[in-house]
Amino acid sequence: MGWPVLSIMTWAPFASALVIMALGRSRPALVRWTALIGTAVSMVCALWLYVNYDVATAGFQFFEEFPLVPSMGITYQLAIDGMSLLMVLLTAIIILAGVFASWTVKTRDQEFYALLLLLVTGVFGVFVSLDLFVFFLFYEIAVLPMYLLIGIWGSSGEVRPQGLFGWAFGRTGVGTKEYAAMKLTLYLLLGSAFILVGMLALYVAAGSTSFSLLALEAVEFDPALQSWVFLAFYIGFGILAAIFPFHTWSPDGHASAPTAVSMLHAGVLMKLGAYGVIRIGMGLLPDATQQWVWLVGAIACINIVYGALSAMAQKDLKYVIAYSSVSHMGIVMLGAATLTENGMNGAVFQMFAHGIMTGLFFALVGLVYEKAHSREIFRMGGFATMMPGIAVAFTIGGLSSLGLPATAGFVAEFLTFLGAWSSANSWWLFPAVIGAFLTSLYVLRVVRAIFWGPKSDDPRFQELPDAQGTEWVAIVILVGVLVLFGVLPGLAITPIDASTVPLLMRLGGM
Amino acid sequence: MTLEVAGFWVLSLLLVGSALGVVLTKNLFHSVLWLALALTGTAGVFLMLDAEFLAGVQILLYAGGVVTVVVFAIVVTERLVGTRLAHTSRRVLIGGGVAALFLGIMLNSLSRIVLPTSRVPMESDPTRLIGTAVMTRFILPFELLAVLLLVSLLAASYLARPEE
Amino acid sequence: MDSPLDPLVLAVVLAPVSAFMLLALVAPLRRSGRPAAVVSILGAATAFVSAVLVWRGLDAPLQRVWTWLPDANGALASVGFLADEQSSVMLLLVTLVSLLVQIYSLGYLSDEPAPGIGRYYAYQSLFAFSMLGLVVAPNLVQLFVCWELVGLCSYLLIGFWYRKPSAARAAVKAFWTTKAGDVGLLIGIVLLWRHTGTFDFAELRQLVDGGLVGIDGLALITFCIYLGAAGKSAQFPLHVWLPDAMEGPTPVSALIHAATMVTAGVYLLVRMAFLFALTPDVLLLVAWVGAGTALMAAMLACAQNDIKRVLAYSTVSQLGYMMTAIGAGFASAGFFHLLTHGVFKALLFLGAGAVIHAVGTNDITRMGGLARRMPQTMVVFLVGTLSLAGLPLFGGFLSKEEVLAAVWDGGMTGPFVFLLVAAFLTAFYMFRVVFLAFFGPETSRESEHGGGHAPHDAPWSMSLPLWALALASMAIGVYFTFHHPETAFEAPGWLAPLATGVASGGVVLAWLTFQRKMISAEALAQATGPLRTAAARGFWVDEAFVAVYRGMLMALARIVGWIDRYIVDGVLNVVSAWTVSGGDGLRGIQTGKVQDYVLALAAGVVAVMWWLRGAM
Amino acid sequence: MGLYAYLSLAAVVFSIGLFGVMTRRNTVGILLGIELMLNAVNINLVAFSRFHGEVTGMVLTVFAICITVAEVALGLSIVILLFRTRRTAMADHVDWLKG
Repeated sequence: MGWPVLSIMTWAPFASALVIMALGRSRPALVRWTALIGTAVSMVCALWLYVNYDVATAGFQFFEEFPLVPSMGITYQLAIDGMSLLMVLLTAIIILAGVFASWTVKTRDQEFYALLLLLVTGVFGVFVSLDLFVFFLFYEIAVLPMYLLIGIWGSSGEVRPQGLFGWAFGRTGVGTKEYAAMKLTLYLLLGSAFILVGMLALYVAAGSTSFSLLALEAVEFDPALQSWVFLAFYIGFGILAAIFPFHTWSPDGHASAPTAVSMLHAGVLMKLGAYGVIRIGMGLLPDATQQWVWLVGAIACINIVYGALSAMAQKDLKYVIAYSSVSHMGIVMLGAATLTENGMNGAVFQMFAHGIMTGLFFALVGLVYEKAHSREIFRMGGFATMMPGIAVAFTIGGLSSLGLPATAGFVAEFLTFLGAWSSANSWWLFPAVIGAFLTSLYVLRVVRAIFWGPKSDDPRFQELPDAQGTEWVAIVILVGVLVLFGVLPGLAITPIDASTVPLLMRLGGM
Repeated sequence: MTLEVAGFWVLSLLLVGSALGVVLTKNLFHSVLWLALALTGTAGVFLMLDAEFLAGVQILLYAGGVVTVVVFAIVVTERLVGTRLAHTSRRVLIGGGVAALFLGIMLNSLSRIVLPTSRVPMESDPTRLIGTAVMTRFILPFELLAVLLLVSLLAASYLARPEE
Repeated sequence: MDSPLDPLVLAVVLAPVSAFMLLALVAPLRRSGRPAAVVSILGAATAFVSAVLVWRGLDAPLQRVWTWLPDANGALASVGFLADEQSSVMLLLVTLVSLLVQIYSLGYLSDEPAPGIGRYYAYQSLFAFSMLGLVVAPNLVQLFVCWELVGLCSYLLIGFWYRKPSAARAAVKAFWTTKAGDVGLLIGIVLLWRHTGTFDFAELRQLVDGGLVGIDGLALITFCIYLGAAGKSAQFPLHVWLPDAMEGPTPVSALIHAATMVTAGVYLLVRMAFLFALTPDVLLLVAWVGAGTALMAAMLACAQNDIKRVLAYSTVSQLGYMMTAIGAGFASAGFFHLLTHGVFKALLFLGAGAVIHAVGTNDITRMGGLARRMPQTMVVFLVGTLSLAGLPLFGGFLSKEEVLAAVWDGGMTGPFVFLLVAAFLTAFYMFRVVFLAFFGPETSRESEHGGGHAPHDAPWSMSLPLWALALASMAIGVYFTFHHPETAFEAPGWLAPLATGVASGGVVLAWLTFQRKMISAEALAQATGPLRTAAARGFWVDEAFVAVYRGMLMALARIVGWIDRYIVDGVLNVVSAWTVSGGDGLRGIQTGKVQDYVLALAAGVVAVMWWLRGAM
Repeated sequence: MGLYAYLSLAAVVFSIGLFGVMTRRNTVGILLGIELMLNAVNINLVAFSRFHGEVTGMVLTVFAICITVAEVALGLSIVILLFRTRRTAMADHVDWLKG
């Protein structure tokens, strides 16, 4: 084999982070261009992988192996299949857009970019590593920088402690960025603890010889063990995928995080959770999957409807988007829980579509906030006259979010619906469809209130600029991808199908 | 009671008494003087243990150098503050209790193990032995010690430098 | 390509989308205004010419599909086209109206700034593409995709003047209401796929013909599909969005909310008629709701003073006619009415647009005597009105009669009576508009439009489409008055005179009331009493929706939002707060004083040694 | 006199030094206590060394004394610094690490 493309893709952002830390002191241009080059390398690698991935052969491809701790069976083993291929592509797109979207970061830009790129290395690593130990290392790398990124560059919201348990909110400091950062990190670390326990349990049960996913896949685990390990994985990864009732870190975290971090976190990191549940939880534990899908699906339904209703009740723009993520991640989990080809394809496609869409949303919200310094939906109004570009992009994002055809959101939801009705629990279809309808209510309400309604009287919002320069690049990339994959879903479904069908065969679903 | 035993008891009483003086007196300056006495007593103990060189070092460096430095520091700081330094004690009972317990357990432990009662003769004069050991086996720590002293000297003068 | 017609069908669909892409992607062109309009019109013209050629040349159904959504077995869903008798004639209608409306808009929107015009034509092209894609859709997935896209275009075009709060609100309302129906359609499609394993119309038809489709559960599926159609085609109670949709520019109302998009629901049911035939219960529901809608909307139309809202309610009413015919089991009659209605309703809307453009108001009570000022407009509007009223020799005569015949033949006496009353009311309210606006005394008015010059006939770009549609309407009327098409049902001999008589009755009543003033309008209003009050308020359907939205949905959302913040997150925060308090309590032992730390250290050593005392 | 006597003496001196460290309020006083404790350790080292006829302990004592000198010098300079910044020599008043 030639170039270790997966490694290059994974470590290119890390390398640029090192360069930035070494040379970037008070050289903002260098910082940005280095970051751009690093992510562009990843993007090129991801595209190369996409083009060269052999759909006909399916399964894992582009293997790279390098023993790390041979005595414990820890190997630096990388490979991707269709599902991770798409996730890798998503990550590359989002971070590329994210680098453009944070072009205007002013405080401590050097550290900001370095941490962002470090985080991306972690995300890439999770998607490409087959060794559970390495997977977990990358997972932690992906989670931890978030604390600093939110705590330092975040913005404090306008939630004030009050009402029931008000004393508790006052005590924990709800509404501040530090609170959000702490909550997110602690929650995700709690999840990591569950994941670690599950991984070690499987490792030991399989004879303590290998952490490799492929080796573990070949082992038939005891059903009782499978049962609780699956729950551990489900909760552990599920926290990152914002399953009810472990989702409350998401609105606070996403609302407080700076633009690029929200984009990356809601766009990609939440998918790590769903990816983990599907790849590790379902992939390694077929019996437990059959046993627990009812729970996964039921909670996903709660997520969908509950998230949508919560989003409807919000007055803060970022919270709306964050809750819509909770709702949409429900679609992902629901699709996975259907254990049908369509549902699974829909789930993975939704991971991709929602990643792009939410990345777009947060990029735009960031722009609006940067220009108007407000996130209060019902204070703003009539922005379409002043920022038509942002308005149009936001509307497209919103339409994709409510599942309008010709955007990626529709394909994902449609496939999931088909899967839901074909699954063992066909009633899942109805909450899912209702959720999609509720989405149209709150999304259009927000879109109208901010952009298309009459102009606000507030003197702050009289003269606002449209997006400019690099901001356009981020928007255009994301909108383009969203529409491209909505019009030609086969681009994504073909590789996805190559990975979901084998998985479902293992699960006995096909 | 041999002369050795008598000397030991006298030295012990001197050492313990002066040590108590260090920790109990209300006057900081007196404390330092009691310490000088205690260090000298320690030098006596060293002498009893045939370590004449160490006794000399003890008196020169410790009783001479350290005490001087401490006195100097006290004088300087009192000048800085402009008042006498208070030298009171706190939590005497708890501290005394813990110290007494500590002592009790130490003595109890000592009493339960078998310790040599007679001295093994040294190969030659201890001072010579020390010199040889320092220059051969312990040459590296010795040199590092020199560096340490230099560094601490610089550090001390840096920390105590006059205010800008 | 299997058939020489293939590229033509493709051209019909792809010409508008090319225009749209050009306008969407090339921003300078879009902002240039008129050139953008020309691009769009060229696209529509290409589509129209191709549609004519397809219609002329088609002898057998033509289907081509390409994989869109792949799955393990090849294709889950595909895109392509199915050109048959129904879709080709529908293509003709859509491209014709689309082209004429786009030409008309040139004049109508002449005051709009250039970027606005570019945006408008981009939307128009997108709409044309979506609607044509819907018409030729060979399967339900493509149909649904285009279905949603036309809904999107409707949303965008209603909200075209988005700075007007009412327009922005109406746009969202239209989207929400149709989306509610679409939820049903989507569920129906999903269920049908599970039920039959295909989305494809042709395959479905084969299955149905072969008796391979189970009846169990089919009623639910057809009902769900009907929900979608009801939303799109403004059937009670989902009709509320259509009158509000008149906030959009009038040509848009003509194209989308009269001739094409709103008929998509009817078209869907026509396409799926073979399936609906298996579920007579649902058909009965369709008929009753259709008839009820027709009657209710006709009553509502009588109580409106806004010319466009009158037309909007009349559209709702006519859609009810079509639905009733389908419900009676004779989809062809409904489809026929769809086609003629598309032509003359577009004509009426464009005529109304010319009036509004000249007068600057929508209020018919503030018009009057326009016949002298705008004779051409008067003539074409009259043609449209007569067609709508269903008088012989005019466009709507035969189709309306066919609908009535179909309903009668279907044995549905109740709906038949409803429709007959609605026909009377239709003639009445349309002539009310005609008499109030074009005849009668000229009201003194300060024109809000164009700075006080007197209203006059529209420029050529607007009158050309008007005349074209009026002629088409007349041609259809004359042709079909003398050439009865073959139908699957028998029209009783008394029907044509009865229908004509009822319509004439309506005309006469309107004449007496509003022209001769022999019957006082107030007295008439008094006589109908509470019904009229109710009609003026739209039978409170709007209020009911608002109540459901505000009182139930938003309340539920608030409750959930509260629960999320104060219970789900609250419990979490209580646990955290306890942890923090515990830490607070414990931190007292950290005095920061070095002596205390040494003390603790010594005590610790003592404790450890005490613990290990046995070992030492 | 056996080794026991010397070790006991050292233990007593060490405990007294410990007492001083634990109870003195003045930083210089604490330093003096530490000196006592170090002295006790030195006695132990020398005593073991002598009773085993092995010189290493004495060498270590030499080192310990030297290091003690350095420690005293640094400790006192820190005390002076403390005076400068906090105007106090009371360890009681130095509680930046208070929780």
